[in-house]
Amino acid sequence: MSEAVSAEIQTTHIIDLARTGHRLDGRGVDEWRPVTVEPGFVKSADGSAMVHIGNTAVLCGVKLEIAKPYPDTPNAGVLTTNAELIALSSPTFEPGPPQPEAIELSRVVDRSIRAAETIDLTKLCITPSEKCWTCYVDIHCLDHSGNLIDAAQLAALGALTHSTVPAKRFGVGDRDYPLEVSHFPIECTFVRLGDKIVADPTFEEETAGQGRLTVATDEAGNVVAMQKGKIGAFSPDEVIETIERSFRHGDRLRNLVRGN
Amino acid sequence: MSEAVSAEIQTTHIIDLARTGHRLDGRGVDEWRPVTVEPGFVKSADGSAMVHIGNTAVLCGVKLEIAKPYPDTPNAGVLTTNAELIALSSPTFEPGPPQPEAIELSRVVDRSIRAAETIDLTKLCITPSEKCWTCYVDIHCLDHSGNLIDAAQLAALGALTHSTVPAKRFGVGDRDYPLEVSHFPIECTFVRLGDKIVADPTFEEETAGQGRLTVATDEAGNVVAMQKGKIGAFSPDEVIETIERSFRHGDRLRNLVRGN
Amino acid sequence: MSEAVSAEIQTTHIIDLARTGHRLDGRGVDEWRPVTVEPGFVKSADGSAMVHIGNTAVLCGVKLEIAKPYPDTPNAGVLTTNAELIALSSPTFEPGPPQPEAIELSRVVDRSIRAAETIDLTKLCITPSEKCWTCYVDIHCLDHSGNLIDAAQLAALGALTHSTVPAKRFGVGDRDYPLEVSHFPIECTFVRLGDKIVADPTFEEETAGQGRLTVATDEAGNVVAMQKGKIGAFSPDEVIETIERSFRHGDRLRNLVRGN
Amino acid sequence: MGSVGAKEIPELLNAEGRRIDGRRLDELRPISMKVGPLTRADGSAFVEWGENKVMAAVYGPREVHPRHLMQTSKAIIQCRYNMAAFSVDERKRPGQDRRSQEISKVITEAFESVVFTEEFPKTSIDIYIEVLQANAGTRCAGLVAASLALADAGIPMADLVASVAVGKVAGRIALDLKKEEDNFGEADMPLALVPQSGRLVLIQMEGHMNRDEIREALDLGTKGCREIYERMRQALRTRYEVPAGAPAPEAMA
Amino acid sequence: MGSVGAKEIPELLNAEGRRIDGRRLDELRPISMKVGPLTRADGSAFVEWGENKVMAAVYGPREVHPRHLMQTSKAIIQCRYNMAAFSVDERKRPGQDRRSQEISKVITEAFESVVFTEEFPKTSIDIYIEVLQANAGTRCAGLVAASLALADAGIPMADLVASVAVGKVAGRIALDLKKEEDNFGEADMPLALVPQSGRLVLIQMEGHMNRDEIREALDLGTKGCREIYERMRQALRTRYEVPAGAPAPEAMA
Amino acid sequence: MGSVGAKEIPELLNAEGRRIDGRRLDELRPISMKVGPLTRADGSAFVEWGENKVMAAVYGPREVHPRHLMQTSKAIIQCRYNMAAFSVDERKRPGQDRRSQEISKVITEAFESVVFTEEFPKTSIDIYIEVLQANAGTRCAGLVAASLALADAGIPMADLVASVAVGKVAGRIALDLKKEEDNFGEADMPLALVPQSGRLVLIQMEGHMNRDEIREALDLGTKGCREIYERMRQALRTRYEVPAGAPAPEAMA
Repeated sequence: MSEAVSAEIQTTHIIDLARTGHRLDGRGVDEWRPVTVEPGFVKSADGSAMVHIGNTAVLCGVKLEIAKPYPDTPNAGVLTTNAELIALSSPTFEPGPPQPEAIELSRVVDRSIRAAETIDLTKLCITPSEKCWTCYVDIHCLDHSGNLIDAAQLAALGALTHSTVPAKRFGVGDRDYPLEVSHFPIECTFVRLGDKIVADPTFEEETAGQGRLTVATDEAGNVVAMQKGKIGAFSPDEVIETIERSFRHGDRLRNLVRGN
Repeated sequence: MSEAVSAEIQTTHIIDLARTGHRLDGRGVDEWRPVTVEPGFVKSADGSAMVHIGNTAVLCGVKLEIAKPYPDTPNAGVLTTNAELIALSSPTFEPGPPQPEAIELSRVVDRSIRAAETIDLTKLCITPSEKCWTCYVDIHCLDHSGNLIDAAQLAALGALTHSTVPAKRFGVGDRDYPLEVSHFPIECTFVRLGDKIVADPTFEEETAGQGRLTVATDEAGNVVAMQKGKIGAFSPDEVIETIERSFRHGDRLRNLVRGN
Repeated sequence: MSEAVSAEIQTTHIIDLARTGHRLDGRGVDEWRPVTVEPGFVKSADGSAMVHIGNTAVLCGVKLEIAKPYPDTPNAGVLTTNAELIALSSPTFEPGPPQPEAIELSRVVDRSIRAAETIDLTKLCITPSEKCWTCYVDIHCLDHSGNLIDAAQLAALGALTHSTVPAKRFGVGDRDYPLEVSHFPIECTFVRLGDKIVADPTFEEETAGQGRLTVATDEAGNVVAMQKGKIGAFSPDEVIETIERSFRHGDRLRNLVRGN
Repeated sequence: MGSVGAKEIPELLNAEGRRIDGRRLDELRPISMKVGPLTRADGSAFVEWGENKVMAAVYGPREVHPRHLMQTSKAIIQCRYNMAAFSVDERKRPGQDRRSQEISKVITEAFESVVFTEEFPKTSIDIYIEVLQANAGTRCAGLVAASLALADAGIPMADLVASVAVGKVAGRIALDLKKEEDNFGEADMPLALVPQSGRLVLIQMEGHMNRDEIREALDLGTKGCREIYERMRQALRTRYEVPAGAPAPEAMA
Repeated sequence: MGSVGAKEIPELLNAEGRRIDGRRLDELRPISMKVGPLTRADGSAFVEWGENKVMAAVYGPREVHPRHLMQTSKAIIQCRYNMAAFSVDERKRPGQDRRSQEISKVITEAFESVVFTEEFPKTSIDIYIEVLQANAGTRCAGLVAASLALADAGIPMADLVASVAVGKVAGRIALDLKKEEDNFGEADMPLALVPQSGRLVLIQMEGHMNRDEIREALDLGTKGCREIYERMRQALRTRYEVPAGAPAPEAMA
Repeated sequence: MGSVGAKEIPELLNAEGRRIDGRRLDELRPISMKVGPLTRADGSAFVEWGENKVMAAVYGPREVHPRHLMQTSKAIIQCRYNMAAFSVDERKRPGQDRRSQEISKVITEAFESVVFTEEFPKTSIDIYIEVLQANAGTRCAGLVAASLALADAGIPMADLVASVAVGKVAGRIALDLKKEEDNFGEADMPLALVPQSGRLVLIQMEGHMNRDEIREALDLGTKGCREIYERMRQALRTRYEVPAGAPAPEAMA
């Protein structure tokens, strides 16, 4: 049986299951796999977090360095998000320059953090027009077993939440101090399987999926970012329903990141 | 009938026609397709021109930005020409880094403008060794129906002729002012079809052509640039004859650009 | 007979020969091909040397330019080694970005020169934290008939040994003066052919080889760099023996470079 | 949104509820569409929308390049959204940046959701979108132009895709943001609708909107898409001089 | 070595012959190995060694990509050693630099010397090594992790490859240098050993050592590799819960 | 030409009509040609011309790489002109810049006009030109070296291609410009001639020349090419020790 044929059979099976409200791994339609957030995983970073969602594993490291502010934002620091879908994490990835999937991942994570004003960039300014902090958020996917976006976003937020500004090390302050995190956006991703929209999809469910929708919500009841991906479509009512589910999951995951 | 065979039949037909002084579209050997120059097509540019030669369409936009002069020319600004043979314009182009054809195009256009001293670069100096204007000439080919070089060069000259130096916008002057254009070189391209050398070749004629010759002439009776391209050869007498024809066409096209 | 089969037959033949202490070109196991070093080959360089080892030909050119010291070494200049395995030199090379083989070559040459402290980089500092010399060592392989590493390293050392610091030309001194070379590391490369380890391998011997070992020694009796390459293995005793042989060859080649 | 360090914020909504260019909150910018302006492409369209100028061309179904992307069961769609260097205030370096690559991806996926790709296995349908002049909403203008170019190329699809952005400006939900509204507003949400099914094939959003605002924005955006859709049908009619009201979308193939 | 311009050199060896972290000259840093932490890979291992954290994964034998690298008589091995941007003090730009490419090459050649590649013609065995946190000796840690991942993937090989660096610190030959020793020591020599044959499949060296020192370093390095080898076998036993002392390396396939 | 900001212009022509290096206006720089200096290439040549040093090598006809460039009816010619980093006053970054790519293109087309490519369908004839030391006229020196290398490789062609640049210096038409003449002269026109047919297969020009000057330049350049051609035939004779005057160009295959 060819790989394509077996994939198609699995897709049909997954969608059939979903019709009856079931999933391959026994979860309910709105149920997540176990989520863990392990801050401080990497000592060489100024902040880091290893996140597992089921088997999916994503490591994020934050590094702060001194740079010159951009001319059009002289009073602000810089936030840069980069995601690497390294070939180690999945048989489907190849070494080389970032592919569209990796670019979308980093941009969707970046968008939630930026739109929610997670970090007040003006606080990363040291001397206007002269010196500021550049905050690099590097996302390293280690095991791609589905729902990379949410794992990556959680890892990024986790790493930022536990980051230190190395002011003393760079000679611009008496002591290193914690990076101030103002808002805690949480991204939740869903895929359509037939007429059901399931949360936290596995790799197999993403492959079978007929449209993907990601919603980032903040702690104040705002939607701060959305991204529809993959082949497929959603009605406005489905979008609304998905947003409501994102608010619910968001609260729980936010507590996990903040260590509450 | 394979594509290669049909192309070969067309080539033979075009060359046979040329022997009797005829062309596929009914033009004479030295006759151009209709030429239009539409300046100011793009508002976001500091200067622009859309040029049509028959169905061939090329858009050029000029942008001026402030930079530092090169160390070896401290009293001069910088002129940079770039041509994109975007995949939108022809089934034969592919997305990706510029291919040799695009590089030759931009260099041949650039050479005519530079050699003719179209723009006096010393007038683009603001503060010697400190600040100057960089003038970007970006050529965007939209429909490649033959003779891109002449269309691109005309678009570049047209855009420069109608450009504004944004001195006020960049805070280095009280007002924006017109870019001064000192000379008006015009490039004319020909291809050999058997023993005939035809002006303003179509895409099909370029494919059938046995050598291409481009001659840039200025308003003072000088040849300022030449480029032979493609497989084929020209005798010195043919070069001389082609130059004479370029002077004639050049005068007419120059008036078109200058709006005379 | 396919190319692969004929290569395999040659490999077997070379290894069989080696067993009896013989080589295809009649040399002994520890014997080198004729070596010549021609300094000053390229006038446009600040130093250069053409090296032949048998048919293998490598040209190295040194250029010195003024730059800013790296922040972490404010009192030192910069040494940069680059090797191009240009497609001209071998049917097996292709145009394009440097391949692993070229990168290894340049790094192994660089390592010997850097580890031996051939050039005292602090003497390339002009004004601490402000101005220093960057010394570019560019290696251009012209004929790859085996043992490129040793030819390249010899060419690099030869070019450095006969280089001029263009202080007057760059306006940072009254006169140009010779670049000071403090140490003279020599790299010697061997390949395993069965139970024999032969010096100065030809291209065919490298292809047949079962492991390659390069040892750089200096004039004071130190090993300063080593690199094992290709498929194959060496026992510690073989490494020791190879080092001894490298010391012997090193002395002879060092005199050649220094013109003694 | 999040325009750190921006100096002067213009008044985006006046006392009469009019926007910076005099539009009402639910009003589109002027739009004109021309189908078939290019001769080398299999299909093409040029859209002027507010101060946007966008050209789209379609080639195919044709041989897949590079070969290894070929799919045996259907056509692949390759969309490349690109901005001309001179299309924006500050010159953009030629070539695909990360933003362009993301937009190319979501537009590709939008069209993969409507084109009958299984009719052309082992081929590629290549869509090129060139933004010649940009003023917010270029991805929507590009989607509209590409939709028309696909129809012009005779590519069979379930429906034309219509697109518009909706956002939040001075605390109010507004249709079809222009540049100042995009820069200084509170949220931007580009949408692409398949009008016959009422489903969205492109949704992106950035900024701050609460539940009610999102709901209102989805309503307004859907309505805007339907308005655009009518203009698109009109443009195709003009091109092919088909009697008004006639062509069922299925017949476009 | 050759750290031009370095300011303060720490005391690398104290009067009692103890190193900066209290180790003796012939002592390894603490090391832990976990086999099989990843689920998508065919084989994987995670190694923490001193302050290094290195993950390795193996995929294959599988189809060769790009195709033109395929060899008809054997499998090719493609190893990619990579450092995460945050793995070092000063952020490393993502992507392969020249150092990474050289290390990838020598590690590839080390494994090509032990894997029975002729058993899988026309395929590729892909090894990915990701350095997540670096503190000198990452290529050795990567080799060890990759060796375990190859065994975990069931790739047949002549033996496990063990690896450690040896160097010269404050005039003495020392095993398994940590960062300060690497930066301020006099020589560094990474080695990889095939324990059963006693041969080295990776040798690199930089610095200054005379004949006697080299000899001592090779002895100490070989001994260190054998110590690592025992830990590796233990880690594989733990993973597969095979009774201690059992598995001949040939049986690993 | 157009050397904006240049400081001191040297006297390019003295009262006696002698040029900066003592040459007359119609005089070539010293030139020497060596055929076959390289052993790995199928054909090679080394040309020293004034202060230029240029090496050329030819490989093929051989398999086409990358495959998709293969043509079923003829050989393709792939020429790569490259300057060594140290070949010019200011170090040139390694790799192909736009100038090198353009020169590679026009040289390729020059040779495609004379090589009997239809005799070797589905193959590639690869020409590599390396400029080791540059002093104006490198593309002409490269063409000459490549021509000799093609002959050395036994590639059948209609004729050897000869090449020289002609220009305008201090108001006069001059043959074979050297660097100062190129930098401070009024025009430069590299030409490549097929001597037997009297036709030009490469023409480029930049600067200012009126009708009469162009005519004079074409005459002088053609004459110069013929002089080079004789030297090329001599170099091939020396290589193959064929009696003088013998080899018809068709027999070169």
